[in-house]
Amino acid sequence: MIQHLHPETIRKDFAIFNAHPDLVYLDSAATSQTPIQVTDAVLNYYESFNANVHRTIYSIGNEATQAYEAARKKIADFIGAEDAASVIFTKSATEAINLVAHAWGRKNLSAGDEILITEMEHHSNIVPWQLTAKETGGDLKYIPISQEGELEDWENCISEKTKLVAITHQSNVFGTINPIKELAAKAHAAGALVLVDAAQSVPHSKVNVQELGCDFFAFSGHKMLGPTGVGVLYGKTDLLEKMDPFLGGGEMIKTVTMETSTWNEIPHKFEAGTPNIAQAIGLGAAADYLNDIGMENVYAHEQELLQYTLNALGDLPGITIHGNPKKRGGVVSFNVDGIHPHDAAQFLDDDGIAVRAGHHCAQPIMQKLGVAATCRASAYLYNTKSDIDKLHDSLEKVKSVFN
Amino acid sequence: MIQHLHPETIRKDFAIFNAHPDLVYLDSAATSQTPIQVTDAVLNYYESFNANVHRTIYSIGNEATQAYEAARKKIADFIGAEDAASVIFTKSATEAINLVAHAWGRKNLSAGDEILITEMEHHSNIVPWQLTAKETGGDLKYIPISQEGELEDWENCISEKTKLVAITHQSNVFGTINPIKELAAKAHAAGALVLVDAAQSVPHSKVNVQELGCDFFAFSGHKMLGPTGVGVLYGKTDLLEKMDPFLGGGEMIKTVTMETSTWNEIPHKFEAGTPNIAQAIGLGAAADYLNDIGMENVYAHEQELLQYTLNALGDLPGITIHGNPKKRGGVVSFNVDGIHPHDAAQFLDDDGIAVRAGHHCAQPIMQKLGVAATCRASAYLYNTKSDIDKLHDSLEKVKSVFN
Amino acid sequence: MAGKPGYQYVMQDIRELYQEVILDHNQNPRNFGPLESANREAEGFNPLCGDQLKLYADIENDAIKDIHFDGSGCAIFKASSSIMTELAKGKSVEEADTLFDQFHELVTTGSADAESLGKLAVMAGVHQYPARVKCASLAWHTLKNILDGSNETVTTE
Amino acid sequence: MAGKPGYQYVMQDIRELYQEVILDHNQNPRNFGPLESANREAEGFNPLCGDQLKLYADIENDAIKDIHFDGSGCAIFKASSSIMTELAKGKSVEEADTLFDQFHELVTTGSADAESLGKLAVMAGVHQYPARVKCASLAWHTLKNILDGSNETVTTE
Ligand SMILES: Cc1ncc(COP(=O)(O)O)c(C=O)c1O
Ligand SMILES: Cc1ncc(COP(=O)(O)O)c(C=O)c1O
Ligand code: FES
Ligand code: FES
Repeated sequence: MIQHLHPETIRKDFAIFNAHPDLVYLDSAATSQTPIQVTDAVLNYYESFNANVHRTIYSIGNEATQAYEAARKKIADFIGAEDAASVIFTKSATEAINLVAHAWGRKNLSAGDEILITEMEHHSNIVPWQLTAKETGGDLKYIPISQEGELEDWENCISEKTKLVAITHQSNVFGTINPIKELAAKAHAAGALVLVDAAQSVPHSKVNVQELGCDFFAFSGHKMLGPTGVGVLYGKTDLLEKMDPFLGGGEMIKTVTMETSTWNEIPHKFEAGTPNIAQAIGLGAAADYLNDIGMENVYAHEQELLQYTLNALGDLPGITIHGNPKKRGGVVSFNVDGIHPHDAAQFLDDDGIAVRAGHHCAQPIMQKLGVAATCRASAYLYNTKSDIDKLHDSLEKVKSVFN
Repeated sequence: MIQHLHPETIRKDFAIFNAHPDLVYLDSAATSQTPIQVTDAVLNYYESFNANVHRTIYSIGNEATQAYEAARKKIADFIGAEDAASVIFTKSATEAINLVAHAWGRKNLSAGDEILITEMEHHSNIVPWQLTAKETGGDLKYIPISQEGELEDWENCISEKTKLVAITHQSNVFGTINPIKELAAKAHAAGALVLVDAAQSVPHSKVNVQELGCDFFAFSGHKMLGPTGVGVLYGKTDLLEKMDPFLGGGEMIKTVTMETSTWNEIPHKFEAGTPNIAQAIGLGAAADYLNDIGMENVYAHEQELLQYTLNALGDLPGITIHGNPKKRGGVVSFNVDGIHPHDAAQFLDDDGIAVRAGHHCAQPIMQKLGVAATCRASAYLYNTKSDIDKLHDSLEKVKSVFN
Repeated sequence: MAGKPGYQYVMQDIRELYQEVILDHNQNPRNFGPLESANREAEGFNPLCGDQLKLYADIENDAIKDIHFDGSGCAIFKASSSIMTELAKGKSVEEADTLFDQFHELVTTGSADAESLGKLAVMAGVHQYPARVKCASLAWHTLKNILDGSNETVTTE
Repeated sequence: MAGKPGYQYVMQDIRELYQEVILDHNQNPRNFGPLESANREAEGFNPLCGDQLKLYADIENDAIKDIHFDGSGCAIFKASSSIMTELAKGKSVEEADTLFDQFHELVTTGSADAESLGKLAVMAGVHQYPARVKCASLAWHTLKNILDGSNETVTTE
């Protein structure tokens, strides 16, 4: 049963709203706020069992190892992965995608092979493939998007030449939720692998990597109530097992001689060096927190706020909302006619409202829309309708200043 | 003026000694404990200005950006770097070394070129070069070490063929402090670059990258009282400017079109994706903390403990101490005759003493010593002579159990 | 922001940043659009927002006879560019160099010799908004390039 | 550890791990060294510590006629290997399989059917020390490989 969230109660878990009671934070698509349950989990590591993992005999080292591996299990469960070993901790979604581009892409792609991405990707899912294409002689192709912010004619973009489809689950500009399941089926039929950039979907909806049928799945901790400095790459175990490592160092080896080395089992093969222990543990706590609230409830709450936002901004003359995808998350990009987004955002800030102004690391979309930048308001479980009312009122004020 | 440290006072800053009053922590070479000044700085980010950096108009975003860039400046000052832009935040020392192996090594090395490392390297400074040598066709050579744990005949290992010398500043097994300055001068004369693995030196002594004359310099936050999940690569600015990027994504670009991208200035060119904001800020606080105490004092304190440890263990029959380098930090590796290091460490743990047992990610040293593993006791500013006394007494007990 | 974080934004008042003069120059930029008689040109680019600038100058005998700007960007950018052209026009290269230094000090430190500032004074508020310093600086750094005879595109990072 | 962290090490007593029997097997390992009559061999490796094991077995008509181990490692490893050879010797392959299952349950859950455990019971303490489970398991997993007729080196990760 979907239940109503109580953002007012939820806000009490977030110290930032104590420090800044009037803060209207509408930039969760960039980074989310952090509940005390997460900072407590992080603190608890430093205060009670601060030790390196995996190679310690002593008690606090065992605790650290157990807590770190328990976090891996929590994340595996959170995304519906069967095997905890298929979850690799990285420093960010960006690193997760680059890991695949290096450890899989550079070994498995060659001239004539196609990497298929979309026009709505974040730079983190564009630049690694531009670099990979250049190194391997492969071709980078784009699924076009419509003015509504939806994929266009993607079925016909997949061919026998396609070796990898790398696509965002949810657009950070339009909020579009892409049809990953259908796309993965079609890609697999053509013999291609599928990487999903889930940086914007995992925090805001219930996901299941097995149902989606993807091969790789990347996301960040800091956008889902977790700490900065931790991300996740999920990969199918047989793929990960076949792949060569990415970074070399401690943890990822089985044996090292002066001449050569052999690799550890997954996931450790891909976690060279001392891992981000405290951050992984914090991310596990974030998953716990979100589970307690229920991802269906988070999604429903954001859908409600989304409609409310679209109505509120639609009421204001001279506001252009970009895109109108049928299935979308709680992200709204807009411009105020005749007012540069950075000026608008500056005035909103003066009213305590944090929205993002810029290209949102998605310059190809900006080029498509013919703007240098937009404003973007993105909601999360701690936002209320009153936040949106304040956005509405403040935008009215901005317009009056510039007219 | 060198002053005496007061470890008893210092310990009050470390919550772990409150949680475990009897903990004798002698594994700081693996990871150090974390003072409240550092966890407070991290918490302060999450509680007061939790926001993404570099692209925000709003106030808490500006604060986050300023705090993050202030941390960079603190680290630059801490290692004597002239320009904050020469400091790149990575996730670990391991990633820092791999960054150079990819972004510099794979572009600048070719068949016949030599990478020179030493037999006392940590796996993090071996495996990346094995992989780079394999990719480029270059040769990996080793400076041999003596039974004392010192470099042997290094002058004659550097030749016209040498393109890079990658060497640890301080051995994590023997404690050996290597003659980087002399070695860098000789390497530069031969036209080679010098990378210093400073994971064990930066936490324990005053370093100055300009005096050392190195080109690259890598270390980790978690070994110098900082958070996990953050490391540093220092590089000479002109080198960094000439290098291609490593990871692709947000932050590191200037422009992105569907066809191609241009790169941001350093250091951002090498910091793709949302950075480890809270961890970098925490590392800045760790540098502040160490500065307040004075690195000369930290070094002097550890030298005193080192002598005390060597005497204490030397007093016990049937203990083999590995290596005897003339210049060394506070790290002592040993075996108890007839007792496996993991058994010894298990009994020490039972007395509340945390030492490391294992190969210390330095298997080539183990092969040289002809042992599978050793015990290692490593000290830091919070350790006392009483800690060493307890180690001594507990080792005596262990010996009696097994005899 | 209400309940502003204390870091260093103590005296923020957004109308210090968006003074009437600035709003006016934003609406009615002076010396806007290409300049036919230009004998020097330079470009500027702000990678943080993607905004671009083109400067056209007619410099003869070390004097700036005329100067225009073109491009799109925020109000701070437009106003700063517009005011810059007004101030630079008719000045000698040396005088313009001095203006640049004054501007630079003003936006980085927030203080400068008040007497000599004249019209520039309206830019003082920018200093309180580190994220906007680049908006205000772009035109001035591009001017500097023209004065120095450099052809590189200015990027404000 | 004094003031032990509460995580799950509540009842730790190191003498539960290092019982007299274990210290004895460590000092005087049974069935130690190569076995001339062996018709099956298998290797084990613990990457956490680098310790290695070699098992030799003489298996005829589905019965383990003789079994030896060789290698070096910690006391837990040596004792567990030594006790394993004692228990497996003379058993049928099926019986040895059952022993393996009992051992496996014992060290992962800490509990097993006490009656049928016999000598194995001394390994119960290992369960409290997750970092040492691999030491105790190596010989058993390598035995399992021999029973299954597999040639791969066992690694305990
Ligand atoms: C000498 C040396 N180099 C490199 C490293 C790797 O550091 P990290 O694991 O933090 O990447 C270590 C620490 O384990 C070390 O001791
Ligand atoms: C769709 C999408 N992909 C990838 C990323 C990159 O995430 P990170 O910066 O945490 O690596 C982001 C966030 O900025 C994003 O919105
Ligand atoms: S926002 Fe682009 S120049 Fe101001
Ligand atoms: S420590 Fe190697 S097997 Fe026990």
